[in-house]
Amino acid sequence: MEEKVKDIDTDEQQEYIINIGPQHPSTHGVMRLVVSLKGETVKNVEPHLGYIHRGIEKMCESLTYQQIIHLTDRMDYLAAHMNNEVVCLAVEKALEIEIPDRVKVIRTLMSELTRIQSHELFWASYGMDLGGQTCYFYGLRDREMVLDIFEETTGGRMIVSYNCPGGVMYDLHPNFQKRVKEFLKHFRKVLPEYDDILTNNVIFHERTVGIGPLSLNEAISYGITGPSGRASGFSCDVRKHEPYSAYDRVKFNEVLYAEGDAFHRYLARVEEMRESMNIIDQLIDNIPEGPYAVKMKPVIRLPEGEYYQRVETPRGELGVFIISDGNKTPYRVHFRTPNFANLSVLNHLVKGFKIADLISIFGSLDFVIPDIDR
Amino acid sequence: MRSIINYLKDIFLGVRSLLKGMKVTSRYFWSPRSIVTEKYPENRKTLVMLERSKGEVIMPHNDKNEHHCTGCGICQINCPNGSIEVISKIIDTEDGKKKKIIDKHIYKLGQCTFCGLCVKTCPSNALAFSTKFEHAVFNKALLIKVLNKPGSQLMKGVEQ
Amino acid sequence: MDKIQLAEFFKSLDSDLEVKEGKQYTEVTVPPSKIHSLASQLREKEEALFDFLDCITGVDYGHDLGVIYHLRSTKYQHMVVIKSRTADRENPLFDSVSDIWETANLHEREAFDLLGIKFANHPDLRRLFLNSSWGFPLRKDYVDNDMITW
Amino acid sequence: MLTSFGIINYLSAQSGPWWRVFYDFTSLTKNIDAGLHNAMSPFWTTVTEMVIVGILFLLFYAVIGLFLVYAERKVCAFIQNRLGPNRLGPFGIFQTVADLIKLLFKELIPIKNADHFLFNLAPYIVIIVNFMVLAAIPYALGLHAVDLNIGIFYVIAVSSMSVIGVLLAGWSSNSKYSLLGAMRSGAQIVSYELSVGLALATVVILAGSMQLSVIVEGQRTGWFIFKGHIPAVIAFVIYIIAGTAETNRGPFDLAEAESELTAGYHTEYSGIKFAFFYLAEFINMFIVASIAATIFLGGWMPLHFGADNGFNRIMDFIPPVIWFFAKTFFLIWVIMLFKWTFPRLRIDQLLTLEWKYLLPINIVNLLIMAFIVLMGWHF
Repeated sequence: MEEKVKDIDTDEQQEYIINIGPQHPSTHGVMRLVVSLKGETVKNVEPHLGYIHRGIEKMCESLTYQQIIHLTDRMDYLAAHMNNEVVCLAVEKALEIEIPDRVKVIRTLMSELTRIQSHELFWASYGMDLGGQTCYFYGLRDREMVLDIFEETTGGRMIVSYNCPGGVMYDLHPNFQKRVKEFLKHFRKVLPEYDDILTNNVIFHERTVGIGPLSLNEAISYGITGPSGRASGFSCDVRKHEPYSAYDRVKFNEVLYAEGDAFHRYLARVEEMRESMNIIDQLIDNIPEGPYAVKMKPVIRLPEGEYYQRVETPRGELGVFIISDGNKTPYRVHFRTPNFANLSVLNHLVKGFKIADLISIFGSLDFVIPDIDR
Repeated sequence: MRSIINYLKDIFLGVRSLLKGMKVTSRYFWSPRSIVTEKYPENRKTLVMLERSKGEVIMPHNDKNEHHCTGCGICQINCPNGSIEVISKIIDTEDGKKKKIIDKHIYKLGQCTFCGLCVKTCPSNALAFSTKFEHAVFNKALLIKVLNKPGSQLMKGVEQ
Repeated sequence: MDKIQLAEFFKSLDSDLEVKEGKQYTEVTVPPSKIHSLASQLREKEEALFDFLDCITGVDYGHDLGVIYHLRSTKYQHMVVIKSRTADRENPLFDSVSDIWETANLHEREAFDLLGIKFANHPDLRRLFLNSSWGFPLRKDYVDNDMITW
Repeated sequence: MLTSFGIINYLSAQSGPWWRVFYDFTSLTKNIDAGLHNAMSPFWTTVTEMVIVGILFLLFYAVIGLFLVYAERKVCAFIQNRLGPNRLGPFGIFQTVADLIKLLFKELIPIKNADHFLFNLAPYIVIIVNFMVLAAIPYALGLHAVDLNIGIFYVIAVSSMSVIGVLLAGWSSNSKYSLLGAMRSGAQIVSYELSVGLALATVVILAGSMQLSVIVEGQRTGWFIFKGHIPAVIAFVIYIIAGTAETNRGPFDLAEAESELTAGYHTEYSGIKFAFFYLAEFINMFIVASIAATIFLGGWMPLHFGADNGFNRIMDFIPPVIWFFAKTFFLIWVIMLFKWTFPRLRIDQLLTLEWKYLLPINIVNLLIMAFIVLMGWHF
């Protein structure tokens, strides 16, 4: 790598360079940020990636479409279900299969549960990044309930591998509805506590309000999607603009703010948890009867062509671009992962802020490092 | 004057928000019932795993040491990362025909990603997930398992 | 704009453009030399306003190397796919669009890292994931000598 | 053996049952002193007494340190819906002992480019400062190592020296994280020293003395937090906040800030040297809480209202030592609650809080208190 080696002694600016990462408590994974400081003020941040690059796109080229699914789990492991779903939707669209209603509703329910658990982990780890360690345990305590729901139906807690082209792997567990309702009841009770501990806390306000502001035009130019983009007023919810699964039959609000600072990126996620609960409320009692999967051929061959499919993950827009040459394995698979695009804005956001704000901004963008490295 | 009122208001609102947070944490402190820790090794006897939990792939055998596996190798084809290796052998059946049966169904647990494709695609339902999750061993070789028990046979009536 | 209007719009921009109706989106093929001018026009023109770059995909077609841009308008919610390819495998050079869409910066670095596609005028074109001695793994002729087999 | 002289004399001279000693240590210590004087020359008596007191404080330091580490882990666990240490001994009470043994056996990793003398010196400075403050605190009636007539002044002066240890640690480690942490800590402790001093000065005005024993005695008819009306309460709150900041704890743990600077000034320390810093943090917390208890909550003085009455006599039944430690541990619990509830402040916000909020309020508060004392409006 052609590193720009900066000699501290000869540099006129006398930059103080510290490495945050590869192992660091607040990078949430294996990522290295080379930070140039002046005093405590950040002058430049340069992310160094690739510590956990696994070459998923290359591996996909030698696997069948059913087998790709289990790899996508490992990209954004907090949104494993959506990662599965995007490939399935692309394949189903390419084959022009009509998916049963039951599958659509199951996928939507699972997606929203995934969104809630992902945002809960965000809430937990963001609190911990800012020094409120207790948040982490409260967040994980409630997240466990969602993971139990996942485990009961899919057999996996985080890496669910629940989708398959044409439907889902297994039918919903008989306890599913009961458990989800229990969880929603519990979560509605504890969400105000979350607000008491963090959202309304004056120290939290000091640490986040006005930190790392992002304007609408910048958000669009940098390709910031998801709650981070919507905090800047960028209406980018794929569920609204290009409804997939059962999102066209539920009512929900797209959470939009204009300020675009760390606090509103946080707030957008907390509000999205409430919206997700509303969506689940609308669907949980009317899961249509029917088959949980379409009977597919054992070997799926996509017609020659190019397919692009987007879904909304908790961190933004996830796109999959499949080029098929008619074989049973894809010719080229490219994932447009939300974190990868969101990362590009980091340097722009943190310039001129303190090193403590770097942690705050980095946390508010909610990165999952394997999603960047793929 | 207004600035002084704002200054005092800031202090009041700030302190109130802090006290609200402390109310939540101190309430949890005084309510031992809210503890969610599982005392894992102690509760092994009473621990109930969820039935679909993916612990490892097994091949269920009945009392007569019979299984469903015909040795077709579909699980091997479907496995994304080569954790399954099916070794079959040809034997002569009683009526003099050559027949392919399973010799060893090798399952590499250390490589398995628990995608569930082998269990789902098996045409004779020979494979299943068990909920056993304590797989830690000191030797990597122990993670390579042979799923069909020694001396086991194909269950009568399972289509070849 | 719907697909037909889009096709007409592209014809009006440059009559040489090869506009095709894809299965999902309008697909436009341009030579590498024209990418930057076309991109800046698409970004600026009020009636199209492709202000959001979804992703940049580098593709190895076996003999050619290509770049595929997925563009979207946040105002009109229409999408277009811009394709470009070059036969030069040794020194494939495309114009960088990172001055038009900031997000292209990382996407182009990724394409450079994994496929060896170079982008002219890119502010900081370095390997992103791998070190400089590594080959370009997403090329079809890539041979991994250090592959670990179980 | 020589000490037993005093105890025997004392016990034989005592009229009441043996446990009366927990209510008044004065005659016990006097008797020991007299016994030693009988046995040896005044010089050796002083030396022996210093050794005895030193050993007692070392033991006290270790026990309190270990207990506080355990208590913090349990408190934070209960706050976070966890069980906390529960493996070693009943309720895991031996966990910290095991931790200590582990830390004792761990390798002291030498840092190649560190300034070795200062690097090794830093933990001791922190520890010594701790001991110097502990000496001045009255634990019970007569249980008091030195009763200086400028007690509060001494406590403030000595406790602010611990910043030297932290700065040395950060500087000599030759690590970027450590240096940032140490510089933060320096700015923080120097600023908050002011608030601590002024908050204590508020009570000094009320008590009319700096001597800690006199201050405690002055609370016989009621604790200063009740006697001094609202100004005393404000001073108490400010003292707790500033004290928490001075111990580098709670929402003010910028010097460590594990999500930013991994471990701050003690990033490069290992083994028992790290344990010194770790223990010193907890002892600092004990010191802050015990001074707050002494100054505002009456120290070892039981809860009294007004002159002699039935309620006061019931309260007197609880020995002063228990009163002292109960108050101290309650305040420690509050400080722990701070730490496990609040997010961390940023360095500039930390200084803003001090210079724009705590200090002005404190000065106004001091004036009001002086006025109240002048007019004789306090109880």
